Amino acid sequence: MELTVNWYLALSAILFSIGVMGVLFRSNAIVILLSVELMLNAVNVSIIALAQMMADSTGHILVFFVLAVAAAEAAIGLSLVIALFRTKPTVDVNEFNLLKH
Amino acid sequence: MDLSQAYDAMLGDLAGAFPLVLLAVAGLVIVVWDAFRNNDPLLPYIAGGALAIGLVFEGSQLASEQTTLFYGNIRAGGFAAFINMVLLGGTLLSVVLSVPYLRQIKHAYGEVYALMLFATVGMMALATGNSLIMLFVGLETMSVCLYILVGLVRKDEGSIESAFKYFVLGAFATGFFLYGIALLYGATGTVYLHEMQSGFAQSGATTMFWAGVGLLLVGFFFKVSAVPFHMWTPDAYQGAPTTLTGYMSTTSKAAAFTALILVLYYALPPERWTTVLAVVAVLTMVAGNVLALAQDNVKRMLAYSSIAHGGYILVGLAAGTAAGYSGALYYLLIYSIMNIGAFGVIALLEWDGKIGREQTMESLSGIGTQRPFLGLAMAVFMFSLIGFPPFGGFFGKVAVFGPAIDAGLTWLAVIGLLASVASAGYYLRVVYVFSFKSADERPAEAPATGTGFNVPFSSLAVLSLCVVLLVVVGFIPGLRDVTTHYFIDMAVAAGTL
Amino acid sequence: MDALLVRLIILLPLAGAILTGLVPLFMPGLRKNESLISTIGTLAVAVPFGMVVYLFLTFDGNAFVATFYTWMAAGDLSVDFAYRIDQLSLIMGLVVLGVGTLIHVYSIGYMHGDDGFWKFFSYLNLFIFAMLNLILADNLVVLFLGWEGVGLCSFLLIGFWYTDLKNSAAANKAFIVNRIGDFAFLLAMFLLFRELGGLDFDTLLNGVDTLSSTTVTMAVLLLFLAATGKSAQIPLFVWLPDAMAGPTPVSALIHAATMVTSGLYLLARMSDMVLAAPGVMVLIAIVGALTALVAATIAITQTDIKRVLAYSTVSQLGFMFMAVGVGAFFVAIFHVVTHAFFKALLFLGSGSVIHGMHEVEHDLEHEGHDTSSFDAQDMRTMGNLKAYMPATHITFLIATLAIAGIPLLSGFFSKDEILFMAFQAGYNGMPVAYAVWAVGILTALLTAVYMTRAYVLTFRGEERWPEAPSIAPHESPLSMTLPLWTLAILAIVGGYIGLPGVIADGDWNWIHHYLAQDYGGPVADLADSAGFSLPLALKWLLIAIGGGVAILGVSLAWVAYDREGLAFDDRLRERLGPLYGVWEVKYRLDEVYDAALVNPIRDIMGQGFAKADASVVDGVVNGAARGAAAFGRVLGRIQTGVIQRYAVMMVLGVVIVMALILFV
Amino acid sequence: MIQQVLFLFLAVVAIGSALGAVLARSPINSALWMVVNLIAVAGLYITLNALFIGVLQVLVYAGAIMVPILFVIMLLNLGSMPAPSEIQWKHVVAFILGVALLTQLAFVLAIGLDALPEMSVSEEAVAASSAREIGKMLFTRYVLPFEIIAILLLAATIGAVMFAKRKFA
Repeated sequence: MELTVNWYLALSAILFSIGVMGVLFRSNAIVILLSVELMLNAVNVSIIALAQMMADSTGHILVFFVLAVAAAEAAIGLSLVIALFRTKPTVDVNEFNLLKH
Repeated sequence: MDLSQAYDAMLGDLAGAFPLVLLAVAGLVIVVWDAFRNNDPLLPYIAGGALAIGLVFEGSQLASEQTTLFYGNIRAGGFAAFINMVLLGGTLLSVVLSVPYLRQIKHAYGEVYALMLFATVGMMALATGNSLIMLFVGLETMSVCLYILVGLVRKDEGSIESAFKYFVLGAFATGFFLYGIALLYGATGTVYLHEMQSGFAQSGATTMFWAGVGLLLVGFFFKVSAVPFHMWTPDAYQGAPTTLTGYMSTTSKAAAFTALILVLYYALPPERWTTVLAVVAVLTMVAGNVLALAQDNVKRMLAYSSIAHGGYILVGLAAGTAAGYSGALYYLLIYSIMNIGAFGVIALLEWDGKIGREQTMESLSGIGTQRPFLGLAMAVFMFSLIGFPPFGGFFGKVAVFGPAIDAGLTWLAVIGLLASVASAGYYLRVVYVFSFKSADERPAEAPATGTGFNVPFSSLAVLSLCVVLLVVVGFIPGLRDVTTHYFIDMAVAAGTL
Repeated sequence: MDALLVRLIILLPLAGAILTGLVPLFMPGLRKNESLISTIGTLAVAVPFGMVVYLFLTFDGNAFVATFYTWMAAGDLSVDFAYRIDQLSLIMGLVVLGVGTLIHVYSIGYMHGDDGFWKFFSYLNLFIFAMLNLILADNLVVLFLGWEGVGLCSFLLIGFWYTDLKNSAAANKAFIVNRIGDFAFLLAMFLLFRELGGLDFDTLLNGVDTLSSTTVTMAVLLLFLAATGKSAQIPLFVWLPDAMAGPTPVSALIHAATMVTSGLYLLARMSDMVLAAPGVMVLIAIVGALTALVAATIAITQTDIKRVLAYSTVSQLGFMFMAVGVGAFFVAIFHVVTHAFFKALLFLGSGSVIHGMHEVEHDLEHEGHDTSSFDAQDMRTMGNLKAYMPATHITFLIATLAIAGIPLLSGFFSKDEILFMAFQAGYNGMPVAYAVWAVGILTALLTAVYMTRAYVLTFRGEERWPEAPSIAPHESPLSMTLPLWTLAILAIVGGYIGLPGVIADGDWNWIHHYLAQDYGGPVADLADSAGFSLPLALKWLLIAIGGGVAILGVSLAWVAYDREGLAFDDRLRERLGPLYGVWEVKYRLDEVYDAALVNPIRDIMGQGFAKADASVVDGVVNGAARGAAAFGRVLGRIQTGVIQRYAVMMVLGVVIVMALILFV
Repeated sequence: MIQQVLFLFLAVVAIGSALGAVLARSPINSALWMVVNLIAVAGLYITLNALFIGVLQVLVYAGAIMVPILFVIMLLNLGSMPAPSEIQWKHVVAFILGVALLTQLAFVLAIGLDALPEMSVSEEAVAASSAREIGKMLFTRYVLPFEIIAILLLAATIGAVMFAKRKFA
């Protein structure tokens, strides 16, 4: 069986779905952050596979930017977790429901 | 490609994208200045000055032809000038309103103004971007700055919580948005909006293309808080400092909607997505209004109402015609004025950062008789939000519902009209509580409401400007036409620019 | 020159509103300067009135359009700020500005000493401005602006004394009920624009022939629905009686003489199109007749003098819709004119009475009486006021006789013309018109009865307030009685502009000739009605019946109530039994609306309802709003504040969006 | 042949470590699984001949992002979350939705990719993914987004300082 770009895309879809499930299931704020990173990472696999298929460097540029964005989001997310932890010593997102209805 | 030649060409591009560059530089100046003289009261003036200069520049570009700069990454002139004016103007008004408010709640950090400028840079990149890369980068720059601004009042747990929710869900939505970009890139072989239709026709990867469109739409729906992607909106709006709520509820929505319009207009063949947009528009209008009716908290009520207004704009987009798109742009302009004004009034009725989160409607009983100007201004904003002529909101609604009917979506426009009839219920309640009730009727257990702090002249001027604009905006001859000619030739849109 | 005059006519009231409103808002020192404010406010209406009189006198029969500027020209749509001067708009302009001027003068006395004096004049000026936009507009868009503008002013003025909770509720109710009509108006506009590509009246009315009959029917139906909202017809009339919470001059100007007739004006303006939808016209006639009857029966049982007049207004508007339904548009306008005179007079008279009764209340309080249950508007506490308020008495009597249709007074001519037209429409092959005519005759009888009842209970008999006659009301000041006398004269002679067709073969029916299309005016005329096909004897008989029932009704009620006073109400209640009961509770319409719309919603939504704010809007509107709010609260439960629930909703959204885009 | 084997191996590792990251009770274990995943994905890039991005992945992701995350976990001294005592309805709903999403994506891949050519990394592709080519593109064609990304990172830094600092003035 020939190795085609579809394999990579399928793998990417699976990783992406695992990331989505992580956000939906885990109530630990840090694990949620990790799951979001996993989603971005999964998309990168797709982009690179497609870019290599088309021999186009645009995809690589896109992935480069995604990496930068992921880093920025990680920084913001972590600092927010620290700030949250100060208001209430937990990282369980279910505990933070002051604003509702 | 010779690099030195490339850089020569870029100098010209820099001049074309002058406001973008100016804001970025002004933001950097503020950051550096703030490092040496912490929270210098001069900082907002730098921000305001840069915004005003940018506004004037874009005004001069309004009549010029639309071009692209930086290798087709971004648009300038014409269409871009219009939306940039909305963004710059909205930011300018918000900055002026924020200065006394942030001082009052003791969070007048210099960084705030730098972040607002950076967010505006992101919005402009998003609203005028012509490649998916530009859209992604702009969207993220805007979002990251807004996450920070929402959580500005760190000592209040509600504020930090709202920032965290906004951040997590925003990052989650980014994942989908990015997946959409990846699939579109794969299906068309390009990231440039104007090349997508022809790229799609060449590759023939239909399913992949439409899946990409769907995921991309999801990302946009999140940013414009369309139902069911709206859940973050009331929480984030409620927790954010009030003037910044006004800022993010208007400019960020305007930028996201404009980008969505560009994508729909240039990149997508007009089929399939009409249903999606129509369904989401209905959900958004109904849920937004119904949820607003049930609200007692003023800020939350306005948050739901802004969701509903996103629904009205989606009606214009669902029409999928030039008139619909230009109507949506026109609506964005008017919506920005109304909402900045309404949140501005609410901000002036608070005296510390926490009160906005808890202030109920009843606790503001009779405030309009104690503060006649604020009462009058609020009444104008509310009537305009209802869509009541002769205020601007009415003309905005006509501009989006009319094209929908022309495009055969009469049922959608009828639902929209009914929804805006229903919205009178909660908007009038504000007018009623503010002006028709007396201060004695405030509930005893409500947080003690003063009469707010003394209104500085600058805030008065901004609110007056908003009121005057709303009264006259519908009557300015030709204003409605400005947006229409950007979308004249639908047929040649693809491939040419 | 004329175009300049039109500009001034439109803009002067606006300038007045700004001067009396915004300036005192920012300069509180001016607020108490009543003479300055009233002078500006009144002149801002009186001067345009003079200009309209000039235009009217020099009008040469050719309609002209004064364009201010082109407002939007987006794509196909081109809308100008244009105003049209023709026979119809001149007549309406004369009425609005004439009655408006008188009511401004009246308000100087009536509102004297009120804290919101300046606001009141500002709102009144603003109202006149909006009303002028409505009646002078050359296209539906500007007309709609005026239409909404008068709604806004109505809202502001009903809720004027906002310290009283009930008033605010009434204001909200009026506003929201009217939104339903406005919504129909907008749809009609969109529809017509899509079919005809323009919204100015020339385009609309010349294009009627090119439209399919379905389109015309839809458009006219929507316009009629809009008219039922503004002109308080079934099913949207519930707001008007509640609107009486506003100050009395407002009731006279807005809720009797001008704003509520704008629905009629709209249909008369679009008369060519209305004629092209015969099915809808039958509906209009039936709705008009039913409204007239229902409101008249309710009016018999009311004890609040302003509510009697309010139901009477609804009933008279029903008469006008009957006229429209049988294609006699000019008669509808004719009745608008005469009704403006006598109904404004009645309201101003009742205002004068209330003014006097407030004086009584004040004196009683001074004497140490408990006045918490004293109601200055309740006819049961009045009686024999003719002894204390002679001018008010005489003018009120004139108005009563005029509205009752006593021959040779204005109401007789216009009402008789409506009944005649209805009968003739039946004669010309519209069977339902006979029924309409019969209902009209019955209603005319009831009108004579309830108006005489109101007059007798108020002005004759004996004093029924405590401590009479040592404490007594006094006649109102000149600024109030002067408008009364002026209107009284108009109520007597106003009918002579439309003498019935039996005289000189209709040649002396001036208003018919002036307005109707066959004679050059803008209001369409049924083609076959020009022939006056009825035999002459039958025409005289109809007039005799019309005049007869009026005289009969007045004399019966006069004798009965003069002899027995309030006790006769009880006799009526006994005699009529359950029927009277139904009238007394206003057919339980508010309750029916509650039961049909509100309660089911409430039952479904379950809990949370009781907590809702009970004071926002009452009745139907309130219920619907609360139902929706309860629904919102249910929806709001999804908003749990927990991030993961939100994320689940988002993924649900993603799945739906993807499914829609991939598989639909 | 070797390529297929390598891909399958890396794919299994990536999926396994992703599951591990999502399912691990302790956040530390989650983070470590995540590192494994990121390195496996870097390996996948290398099987695609995208060397530059592969290196970047290890440097930026596994290095610069994961280290602070581990730092924070240890700073806050987070222990394991208690195992959920019972299955909640929201988990069922979430699971169904996740599966639905995956099905849709699978559908897209199954139906939509027929038109795409088979994988064969050409010389052109290797050239296009070189550091040289990417750098050139970054500083000419995509210089504007590149500069805006710089602003984004600056803003993120300010934000991180603002939130994490104990007292901010």
